[in-house]
Amino acid sequence: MSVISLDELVARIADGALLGLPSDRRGVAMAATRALLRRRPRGLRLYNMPTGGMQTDLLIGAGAVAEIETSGVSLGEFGAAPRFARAVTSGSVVIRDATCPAIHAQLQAAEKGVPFLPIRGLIGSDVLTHRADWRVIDNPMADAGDPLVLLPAVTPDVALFHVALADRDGNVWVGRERDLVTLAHASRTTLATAEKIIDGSLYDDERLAAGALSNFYVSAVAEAKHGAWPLAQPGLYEDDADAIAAYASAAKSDEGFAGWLAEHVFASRQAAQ
Amino acid sequence: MSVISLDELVARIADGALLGLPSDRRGVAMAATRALLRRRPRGLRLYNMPTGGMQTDLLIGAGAVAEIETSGVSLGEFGAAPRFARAVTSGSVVIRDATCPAIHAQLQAAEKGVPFLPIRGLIGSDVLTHRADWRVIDNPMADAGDPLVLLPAVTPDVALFHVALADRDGNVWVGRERDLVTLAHASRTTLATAEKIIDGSLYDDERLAAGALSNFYVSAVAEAKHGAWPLAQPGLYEDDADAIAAYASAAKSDEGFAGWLAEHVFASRQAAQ
Amino acid sequence: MSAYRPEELLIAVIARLLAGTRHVAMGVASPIPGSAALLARDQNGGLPRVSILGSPRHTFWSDGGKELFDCAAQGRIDAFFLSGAQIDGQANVNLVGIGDGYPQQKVRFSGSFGSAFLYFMVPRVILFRPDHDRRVLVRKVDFISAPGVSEPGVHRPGGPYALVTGKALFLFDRAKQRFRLESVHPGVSIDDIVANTGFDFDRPAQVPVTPAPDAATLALIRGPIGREIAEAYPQFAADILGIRTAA
Amino acid sequence: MSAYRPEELLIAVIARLLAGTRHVAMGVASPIPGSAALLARDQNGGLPRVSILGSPRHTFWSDGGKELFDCAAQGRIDAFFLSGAQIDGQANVNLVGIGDGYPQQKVRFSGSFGSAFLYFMVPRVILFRPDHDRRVLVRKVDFISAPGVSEPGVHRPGGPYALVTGKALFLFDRAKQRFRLESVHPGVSIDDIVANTGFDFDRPAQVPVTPAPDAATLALIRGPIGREIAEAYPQFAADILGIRTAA
Repeated sequence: MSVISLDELVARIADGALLGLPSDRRGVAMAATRALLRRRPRGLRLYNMPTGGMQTDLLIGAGAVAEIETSGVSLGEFGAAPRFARAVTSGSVVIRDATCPAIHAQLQAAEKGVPFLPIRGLIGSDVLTHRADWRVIDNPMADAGDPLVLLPAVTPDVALFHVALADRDGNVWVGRERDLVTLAHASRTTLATAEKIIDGSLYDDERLAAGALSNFYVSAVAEAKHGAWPLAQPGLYEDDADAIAAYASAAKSDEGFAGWLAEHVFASRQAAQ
Repeated sequence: MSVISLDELVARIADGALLGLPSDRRGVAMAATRALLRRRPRGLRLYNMPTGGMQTDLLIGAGAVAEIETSGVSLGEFGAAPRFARAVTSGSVVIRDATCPAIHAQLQAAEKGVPFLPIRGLIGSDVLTHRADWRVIDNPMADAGDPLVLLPAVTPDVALFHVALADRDGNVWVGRERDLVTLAHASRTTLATAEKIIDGSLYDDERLAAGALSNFYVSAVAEAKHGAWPLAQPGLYEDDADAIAAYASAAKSDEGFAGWLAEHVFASRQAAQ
Repeated sequence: MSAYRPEELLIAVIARLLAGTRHVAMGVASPIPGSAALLARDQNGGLPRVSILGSPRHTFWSDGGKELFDCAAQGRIDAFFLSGAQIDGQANVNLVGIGDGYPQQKVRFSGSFGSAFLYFMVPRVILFRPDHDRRVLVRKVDFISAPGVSEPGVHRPGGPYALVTGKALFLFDRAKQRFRLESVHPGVSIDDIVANTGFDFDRPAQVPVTPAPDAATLALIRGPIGREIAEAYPQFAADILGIRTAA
Repeated sequence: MSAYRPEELLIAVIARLLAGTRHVAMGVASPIPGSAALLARDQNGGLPRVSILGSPRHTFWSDGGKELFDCAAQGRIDAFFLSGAQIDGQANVNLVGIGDGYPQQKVRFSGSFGSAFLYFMVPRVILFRPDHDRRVLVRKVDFISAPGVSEPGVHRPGGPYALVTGKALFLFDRAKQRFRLESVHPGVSIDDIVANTGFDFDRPAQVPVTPAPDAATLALIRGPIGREIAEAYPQFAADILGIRTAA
């Protein structure tokens, strides 16, 4: 019941959902992203934890995104994220620029069920200037004159990510990728793809249990071999550099991006997955 | 260099130190506690994360403790903590009563380097009434009339705990016991005992790495077989119920406690360890 | 009617209070609430999920002790149990000590644990205290570990739902800020309740008798529930439910 | 004097700036700072500890991305690197975009990443940008991702320490809130620096030339450092330092 198909999984992501996503190479559900695009979603609001990359650029380029909160979007050593830059400069996507620890703290506030968390730094940054939802207060625990920033709790509707292992009860193994734990705790629900679904419980082995995230948080899992491709998956495989470079090049133009989409997303289910 | 003897380890705990300690059965360094008592420490300030048990009762009974912050001290199914109760009612130890999530939040504030964290609940509790260091403010992120409590960051001087594994570089494996991670991050430094010191690095195995805590936080490790005895160690062994019951019984009287100390702590190094 | 132990009656009573919940959690040293939650689960098609602190098999938590409290603050726990050295008529709970002059009271107990937080957050907090006498059920507690009621404006999605003792079941009326006697356990008189309760409470003209556990319920308790609870509470399972385990 | 690549000079320059630190961290895509930190470590008896995001071998972090920022806030990181699409004379850094009308600027870059936080927390932030021209080094940035200086009263244990470009080394004077030209790299004239720097800066009467890396330093860079950095940056290690790896 917890393990479903990739198409069933992405059908649970509603148009307009606030979607919590990990950074490139930290468990990005790329196969699920392609499946999601095939159902032509609209109005998604992306919450990058804390940065975005190819997945974000792809979703934006495909016209699926209305808003994005991020600390940065880039293809790393493969260059800028062209669809992202185009959408921001043209105003077709609303951007909420943030900074990495603020992204974490907003999720931690949601995780802890508190309305805000305080954070140091930020004062004097234009990132803060443009955030009406962030507030500078005088530290109530100090005698006087100690300004700091309060960040509101952010609760994604859905966390979506890819992991190495899941069991048939829908528990997933995140290993050292503790950001996925924070993201899942903060979100209303979590959808995960897994490289492999194992028999037995992840909780049977204390070594695996230490890196497990319970089905209490994860509402469904789909198997997706090479589910992060062409991005690296921690501990399993590296970037497919040629494939990412091809994307980076194609995405520089509208035509190139459309061609990439047609070939890698819409052409055929086999090719896409 | 990171791996030292038990006596060297406890020599690093100064009189008057604020000592962060996990709850019973979550990795209590009992062998180190006995070694510590043999050097007759004074004025220790205990910070139970979030509760105390036999270790706390023992340290208090031996006269090593000046202050304690705790959410509760008890021997669990073995009954009340007699030395603790005696010390509190007689006023020989200063107590700061807390509540479990506040204990966690104060450490998380220290971990995050922020002066405070907010917490819900508590308002109307006498726990709050007696805490001059906790402050009720009106939620600055709400329109009006939403009181909540701010808790200050607490930074223990030393975290002391027992783990299943360590490597020769001083990395330790905490597995699912994530409280030990929070405690270590929040504390100025961490001293750990380990059931076993392994060759190679805990970071070589991704499954172990997920439960590893780096020597960046841990300044020294000592090997201590059955280091939590007579308390249970997660995943390794259960309570020695007879030994704990014997303690619970002896500690009810001053004479009984003195006899227990003499036999189990001061009698001989062999017996004690 | 089958013969049953007092503990088995309490397990059945508490299980009924958990109907309709999705997730029930409990602290350490809670064998009767733990058994009741498992019974509720087995009687209600698999829900609630049951989280027992200290039981690897019944704990999904893998992010430290804070995860319980974080879950509660998010509304992810529907029911929880608290006890009290003293409980008063406004459902205030005292886990700290007896007497004036805090902290140097006459008697000191363990401490408030998570009560000062969870009592605010969990919708159905069940107060459970088998002893029913004027020492425990007092007019006013000597120390409020966790208050039964809050001022308007205080964020409080949770609070007291019921009080289960060895003699009776009370439900708490949050609007009236008073307990109402719901039923007395078989063989207990109303006079006994009044004589042994230190606070005023409401009661219907006719106070029902708490239904005794039926044979099917007892079979569940003494069979699968007992074997399951033995993992966390072997002594209780052996002494009370007659479950012998290898360990 | 040995022949060396420009990148090798920069590695040596930055390594000197890290002397005396205990822990140096850097973000993704930082092969030159990464190599410099490893060099500083090898030249200073094992310190600083070097943390490279994205390198399993050089990352002890096991508590998610927040651990880097938590460490910084606690004072557990002594040096960090920032770059900037624009950097101005008050050491303000712009990683967001060029032009007016944010967010619909003429050019959009990735974003501010952790700069708006780490710049406040880490004592020695080294601004590193190989391009040295008036496009990058401007009078006033178009968007302040992270400010170089703060009002009194703002908690700020950290801030700008140095600016390393392909042409020169500047140190930042926090009291004066200005850069001071510390040295020009071999073959670069003062006029070149003035012509290509969009902000005013202080300079001594005689500006020293940046010392070239000696043979021992180059041997370290091209040997053990190169092999070590290849784990995180195989392309850089191959192209620049001549390290061939199996992968």
